[in-house]
Amino acid sequence: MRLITFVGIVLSIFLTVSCGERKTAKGKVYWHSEDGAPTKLDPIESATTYANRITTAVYDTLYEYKYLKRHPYELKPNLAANMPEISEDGLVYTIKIKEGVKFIDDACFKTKENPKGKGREVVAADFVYSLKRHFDPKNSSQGSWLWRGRIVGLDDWGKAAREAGTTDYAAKIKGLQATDKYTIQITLTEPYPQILYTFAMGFASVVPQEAVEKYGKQLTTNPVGSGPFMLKSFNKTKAVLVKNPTYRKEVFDIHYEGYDEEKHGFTGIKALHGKTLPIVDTVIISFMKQDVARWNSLNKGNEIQFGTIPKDQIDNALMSKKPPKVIEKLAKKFHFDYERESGFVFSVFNMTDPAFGYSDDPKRNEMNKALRKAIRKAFDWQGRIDVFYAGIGEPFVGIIPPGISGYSEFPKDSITRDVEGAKKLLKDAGWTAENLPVFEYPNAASTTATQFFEQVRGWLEEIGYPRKKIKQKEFATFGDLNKSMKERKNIINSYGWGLDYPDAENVMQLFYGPNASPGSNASNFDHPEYNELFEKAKPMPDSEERTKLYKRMTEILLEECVGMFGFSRTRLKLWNKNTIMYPTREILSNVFKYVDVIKKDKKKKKNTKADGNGNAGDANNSGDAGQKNTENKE
Amino acid sequence: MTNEQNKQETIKKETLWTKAVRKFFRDKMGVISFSIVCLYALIALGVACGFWATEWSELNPDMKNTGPSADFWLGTNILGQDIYQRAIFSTKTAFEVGLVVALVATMLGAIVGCLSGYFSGTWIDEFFLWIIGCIDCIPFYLFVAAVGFAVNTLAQNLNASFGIEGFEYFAMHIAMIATFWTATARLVRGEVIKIKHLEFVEAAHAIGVPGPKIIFKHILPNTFHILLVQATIAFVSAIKSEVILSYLGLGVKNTVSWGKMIAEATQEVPAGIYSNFFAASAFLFVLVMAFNIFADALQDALDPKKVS
Amino acid sequence: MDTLRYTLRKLLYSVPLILGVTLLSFTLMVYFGPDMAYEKLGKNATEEDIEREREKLGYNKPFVVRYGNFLTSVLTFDFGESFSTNQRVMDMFAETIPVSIMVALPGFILGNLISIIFGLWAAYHRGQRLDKTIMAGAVVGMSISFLIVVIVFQLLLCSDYGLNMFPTTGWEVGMNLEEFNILDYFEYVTVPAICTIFVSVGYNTRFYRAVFVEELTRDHVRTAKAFGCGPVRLLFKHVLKNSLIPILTRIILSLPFVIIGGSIIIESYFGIPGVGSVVYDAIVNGDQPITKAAVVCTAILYVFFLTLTDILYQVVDPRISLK
Amino acid sequence: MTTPLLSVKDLVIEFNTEHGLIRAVDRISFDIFEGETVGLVGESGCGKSITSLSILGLIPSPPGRIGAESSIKYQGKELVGLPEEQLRLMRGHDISMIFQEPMTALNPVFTVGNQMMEVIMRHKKVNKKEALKMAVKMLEDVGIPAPEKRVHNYPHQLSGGMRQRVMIAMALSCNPHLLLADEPTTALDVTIQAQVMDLMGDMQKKQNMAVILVTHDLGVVAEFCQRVIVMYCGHIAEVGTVDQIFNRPQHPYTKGLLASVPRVLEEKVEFLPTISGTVPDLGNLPKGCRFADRCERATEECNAKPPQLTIDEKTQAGVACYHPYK
Repeated sequence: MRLITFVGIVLSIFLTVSCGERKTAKGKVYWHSEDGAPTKLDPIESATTYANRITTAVYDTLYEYKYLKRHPYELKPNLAANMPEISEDGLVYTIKIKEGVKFIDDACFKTKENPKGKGREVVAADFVYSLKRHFDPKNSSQGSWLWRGRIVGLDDWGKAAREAGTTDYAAKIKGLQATDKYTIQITLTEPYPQILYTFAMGFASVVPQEAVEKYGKQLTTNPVGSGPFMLKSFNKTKAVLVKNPTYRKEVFDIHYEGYDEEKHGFTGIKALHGKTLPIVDTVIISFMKQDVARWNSLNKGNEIQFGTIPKDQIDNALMSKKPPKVIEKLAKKFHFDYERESGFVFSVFNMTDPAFGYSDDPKRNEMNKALRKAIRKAFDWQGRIDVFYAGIGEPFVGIIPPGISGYSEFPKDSITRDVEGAKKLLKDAGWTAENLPVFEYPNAASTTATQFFEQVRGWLEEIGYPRKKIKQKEFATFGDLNKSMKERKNIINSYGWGLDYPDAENVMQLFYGPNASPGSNASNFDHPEYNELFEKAKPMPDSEERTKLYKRMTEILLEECVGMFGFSRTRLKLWNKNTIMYPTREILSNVFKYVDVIKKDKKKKKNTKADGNGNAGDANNSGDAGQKNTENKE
Repeated sequence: MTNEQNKQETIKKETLWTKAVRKFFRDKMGVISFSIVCLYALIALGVACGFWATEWSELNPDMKNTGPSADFWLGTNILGQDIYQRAIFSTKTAFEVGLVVALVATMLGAIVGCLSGYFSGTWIDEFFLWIIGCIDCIPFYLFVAAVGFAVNTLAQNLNASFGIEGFEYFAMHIAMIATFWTATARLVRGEVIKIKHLEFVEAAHAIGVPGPKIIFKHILPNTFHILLVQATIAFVSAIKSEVILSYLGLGVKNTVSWGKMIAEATQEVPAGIYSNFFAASAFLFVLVMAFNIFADALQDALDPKKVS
Repeated sequence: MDTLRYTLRKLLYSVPLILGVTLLSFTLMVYFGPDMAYEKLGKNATEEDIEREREKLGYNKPFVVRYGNFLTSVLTFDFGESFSTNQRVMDMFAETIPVSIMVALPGFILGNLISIIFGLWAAYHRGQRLDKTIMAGAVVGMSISFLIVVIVFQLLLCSDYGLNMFPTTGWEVGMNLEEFNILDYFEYVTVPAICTIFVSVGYNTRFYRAVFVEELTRDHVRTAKAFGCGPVRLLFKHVLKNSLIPILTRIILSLPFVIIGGSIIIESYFGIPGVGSVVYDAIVNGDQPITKAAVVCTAILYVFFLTLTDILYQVVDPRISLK
Repeated sequence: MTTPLLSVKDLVIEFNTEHGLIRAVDRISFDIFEGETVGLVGESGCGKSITSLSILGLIPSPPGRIGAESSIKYQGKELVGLPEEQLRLMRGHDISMIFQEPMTALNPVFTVGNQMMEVIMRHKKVNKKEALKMAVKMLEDVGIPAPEKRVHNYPHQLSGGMRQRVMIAMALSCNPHLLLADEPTTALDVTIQAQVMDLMGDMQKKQNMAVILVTHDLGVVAEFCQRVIVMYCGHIAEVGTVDQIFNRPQHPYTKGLLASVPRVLEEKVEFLPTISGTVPDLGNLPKGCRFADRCERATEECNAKPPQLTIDEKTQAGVACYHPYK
């Protein structure tokens, strides 16, 4: 009894205070959520979307994508003054950067002459330095592969440093030079049409040498950049960005960014035309791995303002799936939009595994191929999509997702379930319950992963695979799973590939022989013809000719049955009606600067608090617009 | 050891045990809980023999997340699997985990405790106490996680170098055993130190019975009441820890358990899907509760000091 | 002076314990721990890069050398930087330990207080209906899984389906004096505290009741009663003070775990940036500097609190003197 | 004689055990008068300690309880069924108690002064300072040297005799009318025993209180008591003055008990006679006289029905036996 009384007292006390206000920040605050957390914010190690979003907000990249122009994406200059001058042969890039851009004030700039640590001007040499860092053997770069073997002299510089044991940043590199204070000249070893995309990635952020020297590894929590925001705090669960007061003058031109009334009208972005970026004063990013937590928080109305609809809530949240449309209750509170990911999920066999991949014995080789095909036939894409992706979207044939340059159509048999056909294939190839190899499905421990496994087990059981031979190979973490994959110990790898840049080359390299593990070619597929075609297409820009080559390469993949592909997930995004933005997590990353928040006046807020309905009441004006436009969309 | 002493000892033991049994059966709650535990054990046995819950892994793609029905008594989960069968099947998993952990941990605790107590005051005792102390001052979940991973690594090495497979299946078991045995060892050690000075042990000493024989034939059986209670406690702890470990991704593999079902439920409950949650937590709760009461009753029955 | 000398000697004796803990944890967590080289180098690394990364992380050195390095870091108390975040381990601890303490302590203290009151109450009425009810409640409490408790309370108190009175996750509490706000604190700590209390009360009450029952059978309790002592005074003066030794032992020796271990479940479920989840992630990911530091800190705290209990025994019970 | 200070009638004390309900004390009656010292003797387990505890309402319940028809009247006031709060006011104030083992009977973690002051402050409306003064005074009265220092000692810092003196000081600090002394000297050295008993005698005279001396030591009884109650197996076997009991015992059990005490006066002792047989199990009592099995004078009658104790109003003496010694 006493416990109950006690709890009662505690609750009643907090009932009165629990709806307290967030007073951590002044001015306009946008509260964002992510479903995962970044670990490192040093640009050379910011490999995840989560990290990229922050690094690109605090650092400057030479280029970035236009905010509203998506599918196809379009680059625009960011730190660069304009688009580069490219030589005839496509090998020499000359890039001018904006003059007068300043790094934020930071202790690392403190000198006798500059006792307050005023931020100095960003110069071309800073970019050169930042790129060199990836090749410094002291660093553990995650992005060096983007430029490996591409820029004249850069690899050799790294090699020399490795051999000498010290790194000489002053050493000149032929292919990577600052020809004057504001001009960068890059010379490539061969044409690399995607290189501009890489300069829009967080990896290519411009870092001042002073900061690296001062903070060393601690640069991760002490970023010194010239981007629109500064990092105020960062831990496992939260990052706080505040407006960079010395940020250069940048004005939001919605038409330049690709505004389209039809597509973007409902967001209210029109009102932001001509505003100086960044618009909000503070961005709070909560890293919430728990779907439940994110969902609850979003629904409260006074916590996070953006979130995706988690898998388990989709059935409750949507009134229709084709096209996705949220229920009335949510539509009142939130803007809703959906977007196909720039990437896909797929499963590939490990072609070096003797039981499922290549075999030196030609007969066994054929048998294995039949086995792989049978497994592919057992694979029920619709079932997978229904259970795990809320039944939204369609699988695609081949490896290049629709909407990406280089996409072509193929017959649907590789994504069609055919239990009888699979059984026949097995039987014809000589497989029986006794001689089938053990199928070990690797995954990182999580309930969803186990459900994936159980589903696969169910399918395989249907084609006559004995239950005892279907095993789960569970790794405690993704890291362990990754290691096992890189060491070629898994028989099959199921994962998602998010495109680094919107070009099919980023997909095709996944099966290029020399990229085999520990590279990105997890299937360890090594096919002479494929490799040859890949090399041929490599220097080509997107063109019909290249698409033809890619089509042939995809046919090889399908014929060899390297795996089951593919499906691009649809993300269902909700954002509170008091925020004006057009969120995305694909390709673009420096997007916080375009976000605006409708400030609520104090009195109104109290009222909404009292009726316990979060911000339902204060989105009136934009709310109507939202309603109209959702209708328009249908 | 003479026959005389042997007889005396058996008489003493018998009286303790018969008394315990008599006392136990007068404890109504104890008997009820014991029957529930037995019922669960029967269910588990049936599962192990393949009498029921054989279709726990079967998919029914059209029956996603349904409520209770005639075909699926407790509804289905997201893959359309029968939650009732899964819950029943999990009984086997629970007993397997509980029994393996309880038996091995108690045995290990008993042996170490006996040796430590018998050689109390020597370096052997110091050594064991040192190990126990070291284990006890590492936080439980961290230690379990660490042991779990170490065993996994070891299992991979074993697989790679000796072709031994399936060792990693026991990673969680081993992790729990490694943490649970210390409590038993401490208790047994204390008891052994007490017993050591009793007449029959000293007598055995005097007539030259070798040390190991004294320890395992004369001392160990006299700590049996402690071991029994400790084993029940370890059983309950193992089942309960499995839930947390499953949530943390260190749980059982290739099978289903209440812990896994509850871990699944952590995502479903907020979406208003309760079948997994209720089924697993009800099964779990009843068993743990019954086992707790059973352990209490057992402890009361076996406590020689307790009169009323 | 005596206390000081005693403390020093005790700490000296604890060196083997710390050595043992470090050796054990080193073997388990570091030597057999996960390999981070692949994770650190991203999706498109070369064999050569990985080999170099291994070298940098020290995986290629022999056991003895690696353990030696570990011991050096124990002595200098410098554990370097986290492999996965590059932050200095001690900085991370300095940031997360206060959070963990703030999250865990209210539940810990209240849980123990409530249990002590329940324990006293039940013990005083031993064998009566009240005692049986409390003990039955304790068994029920013990039988519910922590995870279930957390799920249910979060659903009841933090979500749209329930009362929706508290934030679901996070920790928006100022961690320095200027920014600290008690209301914020209550807002974020309440539900975790309630969960902690709920699960701990069952176990604690049983323990405390057993201690108090034992104490209540003592002669001096009968004496106190014979001289007209009422139940409140009897329990809170005579029984409580006399049973302080087991109580203190239990409470103080679990403190190091509260400080370093935090509560992994609470922290991960409520998204609280505490040390528990940091350390757990470190073990899982093979972030060895953190793992090492965590274990060493726990061991040292453990020894410290062990010594502290011995000193407190003396304060609590005049019969005990430090030997 | 006047009305008794304490009048016990048909006292039944039962315990619930795993062997069923056990009557530790079965319908006993006796009276205690002001200022007298009464010895309550018997072998261990005969119910004498329980009886003394029951007077203060200290029977642990459950498992124990006092029978419904029992009556314990103190100065005419019924104590059985009296609310706990009122009983508490009497404990230590009207009726005090001294226990056997002073080491465990005193709380080891508080100073003796603290414990004494607690009692004084509870029953007398005095402040801390005065209470301390009174405690010191009491310690001085019971012959503790340097009382103002001793008052701050913990029990374990005192010798056994001293502790018992403290106990007595505590018991007498509120001038009770009745003192229950439960084997007050059993745990002490022989030399100390005499000192403590003398002290009790002195204090009794000073404060004019009645004392019930629960003991199995007949020597102490002979020396200090006026009357004796002999208990056997939950019954009163015999009641009488010291003179009667020691010189003219009527009950065979009393006789046996006396015979087993060594007499210092006699030159040498050949062997001490013992009472043959064992005390019956309380859970399995004979139907008739409980001593019948061990009694050499037992007859059919003894085994059929327990003999009743009849107390002579005038002499306050009586015996429960069909065949008493004359």
